[in-house]
Amino acid sequence: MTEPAVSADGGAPGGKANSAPLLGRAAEPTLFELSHPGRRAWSFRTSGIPEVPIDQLVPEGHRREEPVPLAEVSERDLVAHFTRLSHRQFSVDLGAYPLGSCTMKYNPKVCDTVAGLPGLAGVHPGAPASLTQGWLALLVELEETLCEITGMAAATLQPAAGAAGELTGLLLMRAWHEARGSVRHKVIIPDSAHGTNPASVTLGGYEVITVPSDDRGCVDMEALATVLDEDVAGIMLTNPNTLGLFEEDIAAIATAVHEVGGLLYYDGANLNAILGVVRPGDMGFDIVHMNLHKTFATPHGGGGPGAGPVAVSERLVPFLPGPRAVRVESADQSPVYEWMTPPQSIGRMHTWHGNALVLARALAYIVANGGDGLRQIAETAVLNANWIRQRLTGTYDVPFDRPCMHEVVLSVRTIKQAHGVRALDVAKRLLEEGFHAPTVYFPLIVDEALMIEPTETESPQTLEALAQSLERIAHEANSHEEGWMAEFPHETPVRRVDEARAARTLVPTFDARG
Amino acid sequence: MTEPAVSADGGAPGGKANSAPLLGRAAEPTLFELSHPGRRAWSFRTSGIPEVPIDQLVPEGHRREEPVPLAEVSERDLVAHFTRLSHRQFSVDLGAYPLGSCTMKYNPKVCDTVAGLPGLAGVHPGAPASLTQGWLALLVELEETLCEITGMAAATLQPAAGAAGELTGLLLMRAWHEARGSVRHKVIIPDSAHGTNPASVTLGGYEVITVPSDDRGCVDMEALATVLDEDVAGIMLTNPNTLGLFEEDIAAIATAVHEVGGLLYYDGANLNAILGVVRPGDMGFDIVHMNLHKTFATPHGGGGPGAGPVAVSERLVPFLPGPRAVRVESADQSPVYEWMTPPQSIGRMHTWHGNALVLARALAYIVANGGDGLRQIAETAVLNANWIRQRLTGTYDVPFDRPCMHEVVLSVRTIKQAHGVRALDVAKRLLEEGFHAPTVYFPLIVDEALMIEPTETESPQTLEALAQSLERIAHEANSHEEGWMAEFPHETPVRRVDEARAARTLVPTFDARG
Amino acid sequence: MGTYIPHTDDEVESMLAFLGLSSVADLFAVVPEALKLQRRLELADGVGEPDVLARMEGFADQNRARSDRLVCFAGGGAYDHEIPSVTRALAGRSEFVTSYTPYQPEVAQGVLQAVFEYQTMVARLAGLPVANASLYDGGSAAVEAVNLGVAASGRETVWVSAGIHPHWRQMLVTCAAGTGHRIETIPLVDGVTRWPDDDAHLDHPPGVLMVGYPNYLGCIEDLAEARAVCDRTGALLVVGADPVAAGLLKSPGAWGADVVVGEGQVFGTTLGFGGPYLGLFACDLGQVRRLPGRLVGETSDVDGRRSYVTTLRAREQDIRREKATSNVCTNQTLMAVTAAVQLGWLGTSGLVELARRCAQATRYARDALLALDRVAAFAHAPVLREFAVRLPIPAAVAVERMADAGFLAGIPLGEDFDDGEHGLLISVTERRTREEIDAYVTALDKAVAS
Amino acid sequence: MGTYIPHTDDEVESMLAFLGLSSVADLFAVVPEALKLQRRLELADGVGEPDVLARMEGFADQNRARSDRLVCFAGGGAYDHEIPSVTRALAGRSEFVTSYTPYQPEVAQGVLQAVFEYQTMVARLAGLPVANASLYDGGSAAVEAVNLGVAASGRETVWVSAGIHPHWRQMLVTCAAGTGHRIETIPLVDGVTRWPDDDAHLDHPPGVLMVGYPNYLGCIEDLAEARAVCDRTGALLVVGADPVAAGLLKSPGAWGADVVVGEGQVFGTTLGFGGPYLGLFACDLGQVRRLPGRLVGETSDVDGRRSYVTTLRAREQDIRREKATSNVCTNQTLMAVTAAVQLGWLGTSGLVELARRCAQATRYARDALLALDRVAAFAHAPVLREFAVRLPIPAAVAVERMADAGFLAGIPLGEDFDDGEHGLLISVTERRTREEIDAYVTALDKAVAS
Ligand SMILES: Cc1ncc(COP(=O)(O)O)c(C=O)c1O
Ligand SMILES: Cc1ncc(COP(=O)(O)O)c(C=O)c1O
Repeated sequence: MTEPAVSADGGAPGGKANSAPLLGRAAEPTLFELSHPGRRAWSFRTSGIPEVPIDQLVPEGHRREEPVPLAEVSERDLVAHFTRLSHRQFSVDLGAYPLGSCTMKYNPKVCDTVAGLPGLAGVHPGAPASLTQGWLALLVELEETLCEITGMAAATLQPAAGAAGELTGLLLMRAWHEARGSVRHKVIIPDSAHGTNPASVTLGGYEVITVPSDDRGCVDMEALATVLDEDVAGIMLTNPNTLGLFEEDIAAIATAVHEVGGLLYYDGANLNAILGVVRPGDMGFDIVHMNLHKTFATPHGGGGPGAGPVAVSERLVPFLPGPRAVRVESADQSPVYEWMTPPQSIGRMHTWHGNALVLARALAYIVANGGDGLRQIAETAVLNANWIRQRLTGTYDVPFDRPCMHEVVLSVRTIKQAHGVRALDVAKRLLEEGFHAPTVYFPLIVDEALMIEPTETESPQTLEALAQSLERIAHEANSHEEGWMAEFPHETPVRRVDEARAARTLVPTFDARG
Repeated sequence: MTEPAVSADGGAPGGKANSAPLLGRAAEPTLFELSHPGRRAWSFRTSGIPEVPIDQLVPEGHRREEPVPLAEVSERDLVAHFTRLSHRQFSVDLGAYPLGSCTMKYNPKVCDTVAGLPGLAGVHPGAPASLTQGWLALLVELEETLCEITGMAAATLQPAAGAAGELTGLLLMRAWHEARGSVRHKVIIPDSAHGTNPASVTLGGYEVITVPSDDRGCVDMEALATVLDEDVAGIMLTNPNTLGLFEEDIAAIATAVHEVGGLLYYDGANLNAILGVVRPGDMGFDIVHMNLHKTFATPHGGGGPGAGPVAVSERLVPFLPGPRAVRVESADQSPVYEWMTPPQSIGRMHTWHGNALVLARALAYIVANGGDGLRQIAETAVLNANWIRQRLTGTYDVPFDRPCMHEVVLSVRTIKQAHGVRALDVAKRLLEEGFHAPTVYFPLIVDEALMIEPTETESPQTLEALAQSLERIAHEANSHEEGWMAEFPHETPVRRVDEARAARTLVPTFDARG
Repeated sequence: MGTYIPHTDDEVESMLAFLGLSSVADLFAVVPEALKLQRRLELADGVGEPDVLARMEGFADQNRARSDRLVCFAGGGAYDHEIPSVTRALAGRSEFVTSYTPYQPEVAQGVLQAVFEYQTMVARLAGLPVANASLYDGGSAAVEAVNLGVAASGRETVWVSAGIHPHWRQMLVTCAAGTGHRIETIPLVDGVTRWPDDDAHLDHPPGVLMVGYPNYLGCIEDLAEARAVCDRTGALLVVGADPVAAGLLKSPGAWGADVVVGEGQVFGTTLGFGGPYLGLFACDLGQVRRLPGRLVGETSDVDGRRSYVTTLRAREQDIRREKATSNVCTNQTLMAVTAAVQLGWLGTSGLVELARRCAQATRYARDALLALDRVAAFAHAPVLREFAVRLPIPAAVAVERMADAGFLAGIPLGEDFDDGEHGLLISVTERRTREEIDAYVTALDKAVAS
Repeated sequence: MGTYIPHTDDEVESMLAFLGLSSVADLFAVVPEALKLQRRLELADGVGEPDVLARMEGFADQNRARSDRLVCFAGGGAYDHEIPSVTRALAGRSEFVTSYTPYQPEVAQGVLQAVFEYQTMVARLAGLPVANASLYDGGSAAVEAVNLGVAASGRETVWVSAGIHPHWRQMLVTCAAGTGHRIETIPLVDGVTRWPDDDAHLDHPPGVLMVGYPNYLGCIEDLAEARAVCDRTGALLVVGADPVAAGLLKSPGAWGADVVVGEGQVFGTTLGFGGPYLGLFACDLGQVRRLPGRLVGETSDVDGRRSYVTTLRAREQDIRREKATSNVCTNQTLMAVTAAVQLGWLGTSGLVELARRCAQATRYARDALLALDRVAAFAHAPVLREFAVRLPIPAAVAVERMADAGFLAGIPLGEDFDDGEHGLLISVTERRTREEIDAYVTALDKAVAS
């Protein structure tokens, strides 16, 4: 037979398990390299439909001459490929993932079952309300639940992630001002804010006004006063903020913003810290987005999907996107659900009704935990973060040395000054300890930041192991020559990757390879 | 807080991902080491049942004082533990698994779906036939299909694996002879037979008479003639035999055995080689077991479950175990299914109806492939094995240098003589190449055997990669000093394990640890 | 209640002691008392997994339009295509499901490589050199395409064909409230876009043209004409493409599209009541620095091993903040991985076969329906796997009646289209058999009779 | 047809060429022509996955006794216990599913460690020091226990309580045809075994006693008495234990059992029409060299790392061949892994809670049923999660009628028991609610009325 081509990485291409990490760390070929002309995995239903010649099906000129070249593999090789790829991937299910701001908590498996129920997963989104009462009821119940949790009046479930929620909120802000005949141009955000906030503000058609943080890590009230005026449409805050600190002056901020006619927007990325303890609505916020994929344990899926519902106070309800599922009473008093578009709706933020199966997961999670369970989540998340903070005080810098909420921002500054070891080095070294790294270099206002969010699902034993690893790393930084730490990791599927080269010589597809 | 105990392997116990192989090769703690008193994962349905005091429930004296100590872990740690364990395990889904005699072919995922159908998986085995018509119909269809494939008259689906099938077959043999008033004591098996064959013969109450293989790897006809007499109840053969060779004299063997009043038993472990090409019934066999987990692609599950139906010729049908599902005609002519126990049944070989969900998987696989597809499986399996044989001739010894069927037995004898490298060393070295090892040291009649069964689901590219690896290993054996190869593997989750110590100092449970 | 918190009471106490606190409430000392919720959340008590499932199954049970109860002839941007067991099994592997954005490439090569392969396949489908790692859904991809197009062309006027999904068009208008873009709808005539033919002296020449391929009514648009309008006006051509159509139709890139967007649900993602879905986005290399969302690129590690990493991060909001071209952070990676698996399963020949079977089934159903006395064509342009008919009764009524006959009959066109009240959009995928179609035709004939 | 063979025609041809053959048929030249099948197999043509599923769903649909259609009150050795999503997810991981017996421990630590943990948990449940890696099912474990007991005692007579599952007893008799063991059934009196009290001068003193705990009728046997008989006669005590009962009852080991066998389906395995199930087997260290099936032991690798490996292989048939104590090769490892996960999920407190809930539900149901005029107790010994009642009509008829009311009412005792025709064995697990039980009682009252 013709010798099969030898793949780029050496060795014959094909089903060789040369990448199962338990068997060495050779690269996994791409699906395109595993491909062989004429091979296939697909099969379809026998339809019995009489067929017409292809030229009667597709108008000449539109018909493509060559099929789109995809990979051609057997089901067996397809399975091997993606199974091996999965073995090159860290995940919550493999170990602790203290990635600050991302709330990488354990995702209960029962929610996977929920998302796979044929009566939820098999429903076409264009079917009328009369045929999808279960889904509408589910959405209404979730909306009501989220309103109770946030202290708001109503919510839209359309936004597909936090950032989409932010934009939704800003468009609501704009619509509200416009409806009152007020034209405003500025939205205030603190310098510690997540990057999506300023980006969303811009997409909302506003100018970003940044207020600095004070030395306690909170909004600088004096600086805020200087930027507050009648041109301010509102302020976007997350509380606890991205330093994991509670903005204690939130009531004063709310009053000040409301006094100039502005609205308060709550970035709910950190809602996990305050469930059942304090509610954005009670703090004075007008608009709240939630990251259901964070707080309500719907898995992050390697970067999504998420869900970013936006809840609002009474006065903003008429502007919510539509259609919204609502409960109406039927003749026989059993509830009936309908789609309703609010009178002054800003319009539509999702092709359909939002990331519905993610919403179903979140509701299942809330039902499992119940009201008190949610509060216990917040308590335990905060307990875990403070334990880590206290435990590592002295080992790493603690830029803002006060009780934190659900996450803590440490800094590698002192170690860096003494030994040249950076936050990035600590992160990479920690990978080899068997943990995912914390978020690094965020928030921007902390030098060499390590942002640790243990979440409530990690046990004290896991925290202890994490703390020991971080102590060991600090010790190593102090006891090895410069550069030693920069060699890590050694044992991961690949070692440090050349990010600069990726950007310089862009290879965004297999076809762009040199 | 109290410092958590430090685990046996160093480091704090708990959710640390210290065993995800992509992150190093530290051991995974046992579930018992991850345990913490009071932790839990379970939850049950809310039943609303009024309860009575526990001492009214369980008679004094029978009640245990202390609960059975199991592990106490959170769902999160449970998931992390078993997910990490799964990353320490090779599998067909990760790569080629040319384990001779075991037919480790790709297991189509659709069969997993079939085994999970609520209408199959959720059926109680004690429900009457009237409420389980679907299952009975499925069993009847599978039985008929297997009979067509083997050329037999009827089958029992009860045996849970090949060995259970063997015993069933021997008990059938015994019952048949007894019914004819004939008392016999001996069963003949070739020296190349799988170990279950002699063990089953013993359990069947017979004496094992071993016939040697001739220099072509087949039953030595002369030797057979010398042991054949009226005390022989039958002969057990697999064809192709465990050398992967077709017993060409099978017709003569059948005649000879039948002439002395014996029966022929077919060990179906190697049925994959002959599907649709030649049938045991047509070769003269009276009893046939099949390993559905091999030939019909139901996954091996880390060591089981399997399914070992036994098909028989007409004269043995009255002896089959019962109950058997049978089709009867109803008043309106639509088929109705019932349980029927054959008149002279040997009895029962399974608590219920056999490994039913494995049977369902097998039927799904057969339905997918169809008759011609099954033949193509055999053709391709044989093609692959011969390609490997031819390709490696010269590199390894080929003890029986003739066309093989679905597997080929090579030998490391020459290499061992020259360089001290054993079959075991080749196997261990191959692990590090990303392949599972072939079966080694079986069949017993070949020195330093490497028994390679590629199966039909491995592509030519995979065969090429496997061949290259085996060539590389032979080359290494010839070019490195003795002992070099014995150091392999290096990169697997653990390196060579001390089997002698395991047997010497038996630690069969966590509680037996020193 | 749910049992996902591992801590025992003892452990909580010793941790509090370590912190010098005496109660859990002390952890929230920083929260002003006046703001604190002085009651328990008014939510039911937590329950165990079996009760959770029973609750959720209760909702599921109330959905008559489940594809296991009604045979699906509805499309309109969400399609009932085959999802093999293998796609579910692989995309459902927990390493993919429970990881996050690959911030640490050393331990994220699995997701990164899968996304790289996805990008490659999407780019090939589009006929363009680069595709991103996913957007939320088709509609959000359309919004991003317009944002990119306006930025690239420097012109705020956007001509959107009325053949673009009505929901996408609503999203464009909604988001334009923030960006200030001018969204102008270009009408259809007999199913295809009638572009203005005198565009020489416009006050607001378009910066972007957007057209469907096939469009919402299932009709195959003439992209050569759209390209010609772009060439004339200097606009970028954004094509909202049905990626399944690429099995039979020339790629939008081959027609000169600058940006291709689409709904990727068709590749292995369940109907799921509309989400999570998958926004496809491909563009020319010249636009790559304006590409919204994440992008994975190939590179090597310090030992020279081939590796993947998210790249051109400078576009993203975590670096550029207010100057970012998009605010997308969390996207739909798992659906991208799913699509990679599904496209791997389909492969070169499977995509062709899929499109061919859809087209055959659609042709068969359309011929049979148009042969009915009471059913008329809504448009006459050639179609692929979807078409609209005009009924003698309101389409919404027909859908209700057809449900009783066991079918989800389609999507009423509604107010977005002239005479849409009587228009029904019907999609026939490769999963429909002749028997099902015949029964559907008979049932519809009956349903519209009175 | 199925598409699991990767080879293209071209590849087959070049491989044949490499072998010097001209057709695939040549591969079978060694097979005598006269033996070859001269026609195609008479089986339907292969079909794709969707058609396969449709076929199999067709069978599934014809099963009325699906637990999603009938509420399950049937037990008799197969129980409707909770199986949480987590057990399905973990035990379903493809590394466990698609590997084989851990012949190469270096790449099989996952299965080996899981089995080691399983062995530990089964041993603890049994109250004995060692457990094997699984047998086919409860019945096959009983057969192996008898084989071991006869070998250990050197006596071929086996006393089997009539309270042992009737199917197990049938298997013992069936297999005894080969081994020549003498199986003698010891009758029950009011639900519990009445052992011969004069066994001093027997012709065939027993080598093995086997008793259920609880037994088939759900009754809790007096193991102290059974042990006393063993002590008197020199027999080994084999207990067929319901492992769920260990949540509340003393372990068989504590009563002096030499071997404990049981059905492990209760730990995470679906009803599955009776298989694959899981044979539990535990024994004393003194018997370990007679232990049937596989055994995993802890050891270390060359670097001193803790490792696991199958051990004492010398017992097995691949080494000892005709002298092996058992012929078991492929066993039920995946179910053992499943049980390890499920027992990990239950944990110490969950097992107690499970048994407690079963016992409470059973008590509630039994009281309510026995309060009915037409239903009487079948036996009066204390029970745990199962009990038998005597009906005024044949139990099989009651089961048919109850199915119409939505229940799988139980297992008719049948001919294996005196007056069994009217006896119905009813099991009430922790999954049954008060509502379900109340409805069941009402329905049964009605069903037996006429
Ligand atoms: C503080 C904060 N705000 C907003 C976001 C954006 O949310 P998403 O990623 O869901 O769009 C994030 C997510 O990383 C965040 O951490
Ligand atoms: C040739 C042969 N016979 C019999 C058997 C026994 O089959 P099982 O393991 O299913 O009991 C095997 C399995 O390995 C085998 O290879």
